[in-house]
Order: sequence, then C-alpha cells, then structure tokens
Amino acid sequence: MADGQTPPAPNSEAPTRPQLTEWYRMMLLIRRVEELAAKAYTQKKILGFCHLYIGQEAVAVGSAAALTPDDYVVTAYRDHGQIMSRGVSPRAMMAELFGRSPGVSHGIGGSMHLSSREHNFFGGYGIVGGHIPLAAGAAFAAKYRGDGRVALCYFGDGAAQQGAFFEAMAMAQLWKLPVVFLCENNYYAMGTSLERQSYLIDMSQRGDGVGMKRWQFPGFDVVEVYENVRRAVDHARSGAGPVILEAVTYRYRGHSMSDPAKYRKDGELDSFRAKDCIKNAEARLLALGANAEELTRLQGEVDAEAQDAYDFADKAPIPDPATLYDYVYAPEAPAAAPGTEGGR
Amino acid sequence: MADGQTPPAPNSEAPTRPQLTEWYRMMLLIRRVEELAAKAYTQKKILGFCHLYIGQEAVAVGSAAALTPDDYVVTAYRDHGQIMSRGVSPRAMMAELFGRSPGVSHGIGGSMHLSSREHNFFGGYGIVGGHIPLAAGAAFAAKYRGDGRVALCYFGDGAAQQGAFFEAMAMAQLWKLPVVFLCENNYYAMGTSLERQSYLIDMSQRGDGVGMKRWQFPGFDVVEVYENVRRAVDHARSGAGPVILEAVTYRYRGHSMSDPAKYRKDGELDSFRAKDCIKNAEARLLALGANAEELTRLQGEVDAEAQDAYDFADKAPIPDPATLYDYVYAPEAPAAAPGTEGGR
Amino acid sequence: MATLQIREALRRAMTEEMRRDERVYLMGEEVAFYDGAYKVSQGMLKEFGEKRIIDTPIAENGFSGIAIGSAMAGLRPIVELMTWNFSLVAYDQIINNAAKIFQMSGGQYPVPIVFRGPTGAAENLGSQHSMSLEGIYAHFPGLKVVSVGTAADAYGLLKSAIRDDNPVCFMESEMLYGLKGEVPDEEHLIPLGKADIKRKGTDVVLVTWNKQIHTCLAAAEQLEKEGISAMVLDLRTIRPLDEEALFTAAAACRRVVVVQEGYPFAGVGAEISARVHEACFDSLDAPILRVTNRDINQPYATNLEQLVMPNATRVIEAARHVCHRAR
Amino acid sequence: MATLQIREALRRAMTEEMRRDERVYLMGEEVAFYDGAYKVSQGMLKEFGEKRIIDTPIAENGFSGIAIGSAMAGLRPIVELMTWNFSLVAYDQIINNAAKIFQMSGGQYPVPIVFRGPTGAAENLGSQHSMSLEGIYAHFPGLKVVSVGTAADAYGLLKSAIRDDNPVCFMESEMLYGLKGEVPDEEHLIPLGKADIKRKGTDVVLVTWNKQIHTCLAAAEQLEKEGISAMVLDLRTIRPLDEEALFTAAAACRRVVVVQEGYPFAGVGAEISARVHEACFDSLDAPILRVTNRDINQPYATNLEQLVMPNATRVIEAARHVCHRAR
Ligand SMILES: Cc1ncc(C[n+]2csc(CCOP(=O)(O)OP(=O)(O)O)c2C)c(N)n1
Ligand SMILES: Cc1ncc(C[n+]2csc(CCOP(=O)(O)OP(=O)(O)O)c2C)c(N)n1
Ligand SMILES: [Mg+2]
Ligand SMILES: [Mg+2]
Repeated sequence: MADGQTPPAPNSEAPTRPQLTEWYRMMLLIRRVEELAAKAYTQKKILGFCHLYIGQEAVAVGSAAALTPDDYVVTAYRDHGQIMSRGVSPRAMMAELFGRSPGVSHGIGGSMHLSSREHNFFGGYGIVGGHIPLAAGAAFAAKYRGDGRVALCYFGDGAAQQGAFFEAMAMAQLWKLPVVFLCENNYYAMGTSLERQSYLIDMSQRGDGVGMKRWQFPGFDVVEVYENVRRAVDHARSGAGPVILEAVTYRYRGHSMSDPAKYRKDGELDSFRAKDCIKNAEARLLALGANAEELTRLQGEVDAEAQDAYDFADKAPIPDPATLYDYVYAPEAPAAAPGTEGGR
Repeated sequence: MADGQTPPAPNSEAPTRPQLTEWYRMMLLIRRVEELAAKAYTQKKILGFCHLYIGQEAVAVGSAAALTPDDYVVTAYRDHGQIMSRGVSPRAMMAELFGRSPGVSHGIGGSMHLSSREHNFFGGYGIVGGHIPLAAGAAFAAKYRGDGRVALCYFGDGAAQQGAFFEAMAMAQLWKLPVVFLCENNYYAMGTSLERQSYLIDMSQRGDGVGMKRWQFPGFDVVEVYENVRRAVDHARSGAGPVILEAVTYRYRGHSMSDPAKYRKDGELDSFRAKDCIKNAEARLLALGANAEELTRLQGEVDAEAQDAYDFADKAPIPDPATLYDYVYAPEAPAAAPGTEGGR
Repeated sequence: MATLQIREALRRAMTEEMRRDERVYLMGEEVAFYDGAYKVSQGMLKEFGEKRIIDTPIAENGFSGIAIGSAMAGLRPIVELMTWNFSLVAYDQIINNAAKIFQMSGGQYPVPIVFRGPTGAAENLGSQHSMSLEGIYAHFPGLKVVSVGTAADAYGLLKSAIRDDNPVCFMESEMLYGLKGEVPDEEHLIPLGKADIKRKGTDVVLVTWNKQIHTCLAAAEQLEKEGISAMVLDLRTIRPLDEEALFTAAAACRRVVVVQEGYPFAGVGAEISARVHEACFDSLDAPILRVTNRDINQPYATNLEQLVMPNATRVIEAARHVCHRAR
Repeated sequence: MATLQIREALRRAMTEEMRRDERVYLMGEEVAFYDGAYKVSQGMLKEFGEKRIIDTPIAENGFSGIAIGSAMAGLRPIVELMTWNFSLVAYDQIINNAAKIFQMSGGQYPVPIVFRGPTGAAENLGSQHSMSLEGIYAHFPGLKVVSVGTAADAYGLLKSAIRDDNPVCFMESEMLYGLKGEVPDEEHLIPLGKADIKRKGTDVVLVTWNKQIHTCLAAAEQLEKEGISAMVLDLRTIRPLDEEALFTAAAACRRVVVVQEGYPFAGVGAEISARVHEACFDSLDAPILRVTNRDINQPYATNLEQLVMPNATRVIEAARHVCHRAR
C-alpha cells in the first residue's frame, strides 16, 4: 500500500448478533428475490435487460449498514441489491421489474433505473460511469448545506475506465466532498476480464492520480465490508475528503440474463462460490451462538417474503396509459419557499 | 518520486554548439514571430482568438529536438511554437493567422487549428483535452504498422482535468502505445490558477492512476527539456509503453490577446522572466564559446525572417470564395491500393 | 426603466434569484475570480462568496453531472458553460441524466437546473468555437430550451428558467452581451414558451430568435422600403414551442421565412417549417424558406465566414422570393 | 444469392474489406473475445487476430478519439459502438474531431472511419437505451450517415462506408440483426447517398429507413386492401440525402408521410418535411405528416412503450388522412 493510503483504524464496534442477523437476512432476501426475478425473466414477465447481483450481496448490505438513512446512494444498472439494502420493499422493487404501476418508478424505470427518493436512493443508471458525477453532486449539496450527509457511489471495474468517473473524482478531491466511491470489482465488464480492459487491476489506485485516499478490501464477508466502508464514510463525513475503495467481489451469473458467461476460466466460479458471503455470514452467526433451527426459520421467512413480492408484482396493474406524459416535465409549481431545505 | 518513477538515465549526448545554436535560433524565431502576431492582432489583421506561447518556447523546441520527422505531434490551440519547431515556415504559419490562402490550412483553420501533414503535425485543437486521444491514436497506428514512430502530445494543466485525457492515458498504458504525454504546466488555465483547479499540482502524477511511467522537470532550459523528453521518447519507442511528463513553464502573456492577466501575483511574472529560456540558451552558447557578435547577427537574421513572414502574410491573397465547399468532404476517390502504407 | 447590457440583465436575474433563494448557486469555468469569461457574473463572487459562486476545473461532463446530482439533492444550480460549443463533452450528462431523470424515476426526482452560456458564432473563431446548438438540445423531451436576443428577455426569461423545476438550456450570444436595452425596474418574469412579436408586419413573418432577431429587424426595415411588410416573430423559447403564436402569424402573413443561425440539417428551422407547413397547409401562399448557416463548418477567414452566416441580404432575398412568387 | 442475416451481411462486408485492405481494423467493446455483443463480429478474432480485432475498455470518447487519430495516421478504423445510445459520451470526438478535421486542416487530413452499431429501441430497455440518434449526427456537415434495414443494404453500404474517405455513422438495428435477406454472392457495393424504392406505389410515399421500413411495408400491404397504393421509399443514407429520389417520389405521389423512429423535434423527419415541402410546394395535395416516437423518453413498461413507438396502425392512419383529404 502506497504511502498515506493506510485505512484509518476501525472506529466501529463489532456487529452484534441482531445486527448480523439482519445483514444475513437482507443478503438472503436479495438473493431469493433475484432468483425469482430470474425465473420471472425466463417466463417473460420481466423483460429487457436484467442484471443480477447474486454473489455480490455482502457489498451492498455491508456498505448500506455504514450509512444513515439521510445519506445518499447512487449506483449503476446492477441495482437490485443496493435498493433493497437501502430498505425499499421487495414488492415495490419487483413490481418495477415487472413494469407495473406500484413499482418504485411506476413501471417507467425498469430494472436498470430503480430509484426511491424516500430512501435517498438516487437510482440505478444505464450509462456506464454516467452516474458517478451525480454522487459527487449529492455530496456537493450536503457540503453546501453543511448537513453532515455522505454520498456513497457504487460502480463497476468497467466504469472505472470512463472519463466521467475521473472528472468526478478529481473535483471531489479538489473540493473535499463527502463522497465514498466504492468500486465493486467483480473481475468482468460484460465479457471482458479485468486485465484485458485495465492495466492496473486494483481500481482504488485510480485515486493516486488525483491524490485521493484509497484502499482495497475483500468483499466476501459482510462484516469486513461494513468495517471498511464505515471507516471511509467516517472519513468523508468528518470533512477530511472523499475516499475511493475497491471491494473485490464476483458475480455468479452472467452479465445480464442473456449472457451465458462462457468467458470464465475453469473452476473460477467454484472458487468464488467457496467464499460465498451468505455462507460466511451463516458461519459467523453460528459462531455467535445462533442455532440451525433459528436460521432455518429465518430462511423460511425470507423465502415467503420473496415469493410474496413475486406474487404481488405478478398481480399488480400495468401503468394506466393515461399517465404516459405525466412525468416528462415537472409540473409548473410556484417554487418552494425560498431557503427551504431539500426543496420539493 | 514514487517507486518506479525515476526517469531512465540519459542516453543522449550533450548537444553540440551547432545544435544549441539552432535551438536558440528557433526559440528566438518563435518569439519574434509571435510578437509580430501580437502586433497584427492589435492591427486587426489577425482576428478571433490568438493564444501566445511567449515564455514557453524551450518546451516546444527542446521536445521537438527529441523527435524524428516521422514522429507525430498533436497539440492544443496554443500551437504557434509547436508548429514552427516542427519545421513549418513562419510564412505559412503567419499567413494562416492572417486567414490567407497560402496559410497552412488555406485560412480555414486559423490560429487555433494549425496543422501540417507534411510535417506530421496533426494540428492544434480548440476543445480542451479533445486532442489527446488523437495522439494516442497516432501512436496506435505506429504500433499497428510497427514502423517505430512515436507520438508526442502537448497539453495544458487545465486539460489534465478532462475525461478524454484520462481515457486516452488508460488505454495508452493498457496497450503500451508509443506516446509521450507532455503537460505544459504554465500555472494557469485561463484565469484559474493551478491549485484552484486541481488538488495535485504535478500533473505527471495523473499517471499514477493508470500505472504509467512519469516524471516532472523544469521547462526553462531547452537542453534540460530535450534531455527529459528524449528519455521519454526513447522509452516509448522501445515498446516499453507510454510516458507522462510535466514540464514546469510559464506564459508571459495573458491567456489570449483579450486577457489582461490581472490574476497574477505580484512579482510572479518577473520571477519567471528571470528564468527566461532564451536568455538561458544565450548563456549556454556563450559558455560554449559563441561570441556576442555572432549572436547579434543571428538575432538580426531572425528579426528579418519574422518580419518577412509578417509581410508575406499581409500581402497574401484571401481565400477564393469559390473554394468555400472544397474541404467539407474528402472527394470520392478510388480507395488507395490495398496495403499501401499510410496512404489516403 | 433601466437601460442594461444583456450581460447586466443576466447578472441582475441571477443576483435577484440568488438573494431570493439560498438553494441557487452558480458554477462554471472562470465565473468567480475572473468575474466570468464574458463578465456576465462580474461582482457576484464579491456578493455571494466562494460557496455560491464556484470556479470549476475544465471538466464540463463532470461538473454538469455534479450540478445535476446537487439538484436531485435539493439545490438549484446555474451552470455556466463558457460557450455551448464546449457542451458537447457534457452531452451525455445533459441528455441522459438531466433530461431523463424526472421521467425515469417516475416523477420522484425533478432536476431544477439551468445550463447557460453563449451560443452561435462570434467572429473568426473557426470550426470548433462557432456553433449554434439549439437543435441538438431541443431534440430531447425533458429539456426546455430558451434562446434570447434582448436585455429584457434575457432578464425575464432567465429568472423564470431558474425558478423552473425542469432542466433548462439557456442560450445567449457572445456578440450581444454588450447590447443595451430597456429592462423594467421592478421584478419581472417572462414565462417560458411564449414567443414575442418584435416587429409587426402583414406580408411575411420572419421567425427567428437570439442574434438573428437583429438581422431580421434590419432586413424588415429594408423590406419596408420595398413595400413588403415583414413581421419579426422572436420565438425566445425553442422548447416548448409557442405553436399558437407561430401558427397565428403564419396564417396571417401567409408567407414564412425561418431565420436560424447554425447548421440547417435537422435544425430548429426544419422543425418550424415542418410544423407550420402541416398546421397551415391551406393558408400558405409560398413555401416556407429557411435562411441558415451554409451547410459547412465555420472557416476562420473573414470572407469565407461571412459567406457562411445568415445576413440581412439573404433574409431580404428569401422574403422577396416568397412575396413575389405567383400565387 | 445467399440468404444472410443482417448481422452476417455486416460481418461479410467487414471481413471482405479487412481481407482486401490491411489498414482496416475493428475496435469496440466485446468485439473480439466475446464475438460481439450482438455477434456481428463473430469469428473475426479468429481470422484476423488481436491486432486487428480489438476489445476496448468502456471509454467511448477515448477510443473514438484514438480511432480518429489512427485514421489521420493512415489507418481505416471501424469503431463498433455497442449501441448508438452510448455514443453520447463520445459525441465531442465524433462532432468536433471526426466531422471537422478534414475541413479545418484545409483538406490535409481526411478521416476515413466508420462508427457503427445498432440505433433505435429494442424492447423494454427503458429511457437510456432506446434512442434513435440519426438526427443529431446528420445535423453536422463533415459526417455521412447511413441507416440500414435489409441484409443486402447492410452489406453493400457498409462496404462503401469502409472505403469512403470520410467519417461515416453507420446505423443498424438490434431488432433486425437476425432478419434474413438475399445478398448477392459476388462482391457488391452500394453507393452512399442513394435511396431505394422498397415498394412501388402511386398514391402516397412513405419515406423511411432502418427498422421502420418493415413497419411501412406492413402498413402498405394493409393500405393496398383499402385501395391506397403506397410507395415505400427507403432513404438508406440520411446524409447526403437523395433529394432526387425524394422529390421525384413526392411529386409523383403528391402525398408524403415520413416514418421516423426517435424523437420528433428537429429530427430527420423534420428535415425531410421541410425540404420536400419547399421543393414540391406546388405538387403536394396534402401536408406532409410525420409518424415518429411520441415526444417523450422511452418508458420501460410494455404497454407504455408501445404507445410511444411508430407502428403500422399509426402509419396507416396518417396515409389515410393524407389520401382522403379534400384536395
Ligand atoms: C457508456 C456505456 N458503454 C457501454 C455500455 C454497455 N455496458 C453495459 S454494462 C457494461 C459492463 C460494465 O461493467 P462493470 O462496470 O464492471 O459493471 P458490472 O456489470 O460488472 O457490474 C457495458 C459495457 C453502457 N451501458 N454504457
Ligand atoms: C472543453 C473546453 N472547455 C473550455 C474551453 C475554454 N478554454 C479555452 S483554453 C482554456 C484554458 C486551458 O488551460 P490549459 O489547458 O492549462 O492550457 P493553456 O491555455 O495554459 O496553454 C479554456 C478553459 C475549451 N476551449 N474547451
Ligand atoms: Mg464488473
Ligand atoms: Mg495552463
């Protein structure tokens, strides 16, 4: 690790068993909901592109645990895990994937463009790297108001090649914006493996080009993710400036539902499955004294919640055609009273 | 200097007196021609934007000396020094500034868009940072053909904030393209001083974000510039990959003819004038045994050549209106015989 | 009525809105310490300080995206583009984010933001610095596009743009910043989407906006002497287009010339021609003509540049042509 | 005649040109090891190797610029854009460099380059992945723009585009890659700038290109049953526009409907309407109608998406409208 790039010492306490149980539950829920999304996709109930997060859950869940509800989150199109870990209900998410009216964006956004203002979740975005400046912008607003919020931005190893990412990093560092750039390095950008698309293979090193604090960590253990992101978030919140992190992770599925992922090396997938984040959390819980029965009950509840989301979405109404033009322009409204924090 | 960032040992011999005399002459010629350009601008013979290079001449001249005529050069809109150091006649350049038909681009390009195919000078470009990928592209072509050419790209400290620059660097490094990125850090991007637009103030450090070899050097002595760029060019030519350099320099004039440059600190300009590259070269020549008379004669020749360029441009015909549409599209031509190297 | 330069009118609009609403800030290259590349923001740093008048690095895509993100988080940024020519590096943020986020989020995230700066050719700035880019922004639903040519409109429309909850591309002109005009002393808002008749006339309507208003007014004066009464209709807002004013004028004059700076192919002029033709098919006595830049990129040399640009002579010829055409 | 899918026809064109001319290479995301996101370049890595079939990072602006630079240095790149939607991040390079360099250099540096990839909506890809962007490229002189909808045209026009010394934006369609059509067995070049009558007709001409050719052919069949004979004119090249074919067809049919996928405002359809109207003013029996996307960004949900897109029903209605209009 280059000089000055040592992560700060942990200032977070080890997670309690209820906390860890909640993280475990959330990782499992994300996985089950996505498995049902995969099923719905083959049934042609979900259409278009559908990018599954399976295998990476520890990153979304561990990092979300490091935030407050007021903090901002921005991510790319592989966004199911991030929105759920922010607290959005599986029903509202699944309904969006099905293109139904009770979906988070009334069926207009779809899988790649999930968002929830209520949860300060700016959304998933389809243009690789294009969402990264938005996160710096959320942090800019937080600093402008001095409200102590932090913005967390997820992006892939592929996105770390886009100019928008570089520009956002450079300005975030210049202006000491409270933003954490979290690269989820899952080794592939579509079918292109990391080393064929980037000379450096630790994307946190991008920070060296702009003088930003940075480090890399393994993303297979939700607790380790939490601890690392927590340190970075604290650093950013303190006003000391942005941080760029890389979480090493892996996606079990293809890039999207249409990708058979033939580009993997032999045994590669299995070697990562052996580090599965859900299994890791299970082992941790058992070590903390949880018993197998308890976990089985929890799994049952999660299965039911996921299935409920599927059923809900399946029965939900499609958007009313009369709403077609509803959101093209924000309505003419007398502007909110001057000085109102956070606007409309 | 970070690990692995030590410049390679010099493999170039100290310049001979004739060489140094030639460099001195060229720096002086650039300055005199630009002084006349400034005059022509106030006379409204040169119009639009006109960005003078005065003060930075050692960079263009020392770096050009490190190239072969086959190498490629690309630069931004502050391009008078670069095109002349490539060997283009002051007449052809000045006529372009005057918008006259014998100008390098027939008066169509103007001051910001000088180019000369004959000299492998791709041109000056007006969009900050937009020319940098072109240089990587020229290097790509050199590598594709295996012809041993190198591309040299000049750009400013302001341009080092653009996404296009980052993307070009990252791919150049990934593909080991024979390109040298040479940042002319003159402390200002228009009226914005370096530290107000970038957290890092040595732009060669941008290379660390993509793993590229890099170093910084002072750009006030043409010999020092030559030696540094020569090492980088040799590195690139050897196939070892690109290099990013920063030459510390200073422009004596405002950003363009319309900028009074009120943003300078007190005494700043004088402190740089004290390091003037032309004076430095003069001192070197005298140390090598040149006498004052010889230098005076040379100065007289240079003055005459510059004045000749002005007079030539002033008398040159304006473009024939009938040529208005001539260069919008390249003519339909039977494509050159397959496999022809370099042909159009 | 005060007489203000357009740059002063713009500054007054921004200043008033910033006093009124803390969420409004100005960001861009050279807007603060240099007082603006064209001095539009002169003195604003002094009044509002570095927190709200922000110099940026030369990273238009990045700072446009930052501004959009800050708007989603409740601020109301004004982004100064030194000129719209440089907006092409920020095109993705303006189109794929600013224009789309409100709809894409199902109405959750309005993006109240103004992108502003000069459009069009100044003089002898060559190929990369002389574009009029209204068309490639007005193309996209989700954006509003305003393009002004007088001090009063600059003032009244910029204020409305800043208060609008949608992204507005606001286009000025380098050549007009010093142009003086009367501006009401009291606060005055002009709604977006309303054209303005800059000169009355009955024989032909010259439809235009921004710098070309003045070309058209000059042409109209000359035409008057020839017995042709030309109306000059200033669209002011390109999107949404004031169809009512447009169709009314077209139907009344029965002859239309669109005078648009910038490239002709699929430009705003084409849209106007297509819409007017469709709506007023039976009332037109002559085809709608377009006077635009010649279909080439801008050359540097003065004589070539002048051949490229719209001018009063070309407008007059087009007006004569449609007026003297056999019915 | 071989029957090829459009993707195969494109591949054959590239392969033949690469065999013929060593300077031609293919660059883009996933073009090599993955065999192309839509399998257009399948097998080409195997034949030509990594030197000439080049996978890139996701850095469209950067690699477009690299390709342009290499073209200035004598190569003839084909840049695959995974889809044209992603070209907005590369817009500056394509407009400010590719389109302008030849002219700006006074004719010194031609830029022989092809940017190619699918344009238009596939299905349910939402707001950021569903755009038809012909208009914002055809706007700029210096570029040529081709947009194809059949295998034979894909083959013959891509070959010409690769041999052209100018930058060509070549637009395909995700939805049509699998569409089969006859392609001559022998080498065959179709010149850029020539429209093609895809169906003869006398009452109305449907002017279109790319995917909408097939919408128009379906509409024409239905119209035939109603006694309306509709010509389908496939422009194939958007810039330069084949005015001769266009005006001849318009004058002959006296009624014109332009069917254009993508945003209406200042789209290619507007340009066609404006030009035909101006040139054929006296021969038109009805206003030129445009059938385009609704003026909104693409929603994800199927029912909303279908409301947005052009379809045969809307084309038929427009054709009926112009044909049954009182003269
Ligand atoms: C600008 C742009 N170029 C290309 C694409 C097509 N594309 C979608 S996802 C993707 C790969 C991104 O990889 P990475 O950033 O590593 O994220 P991951 O999919 O691994 O989560 C590509 C090339 C796009 N959406 N946007
Ligand atoms: C994309 C873009 N943004 C803004 C400008 C306006 N502009 C022209 S030069 C310049 C400053 C560039 O500074 P630097 O790169 O340091 O070069 P220098 O002028 O010092 O040689 C700016 C902002 C531009 N030409 N292009
Ligand atoms: Mg990845
Ligand atoms: Mg500088």
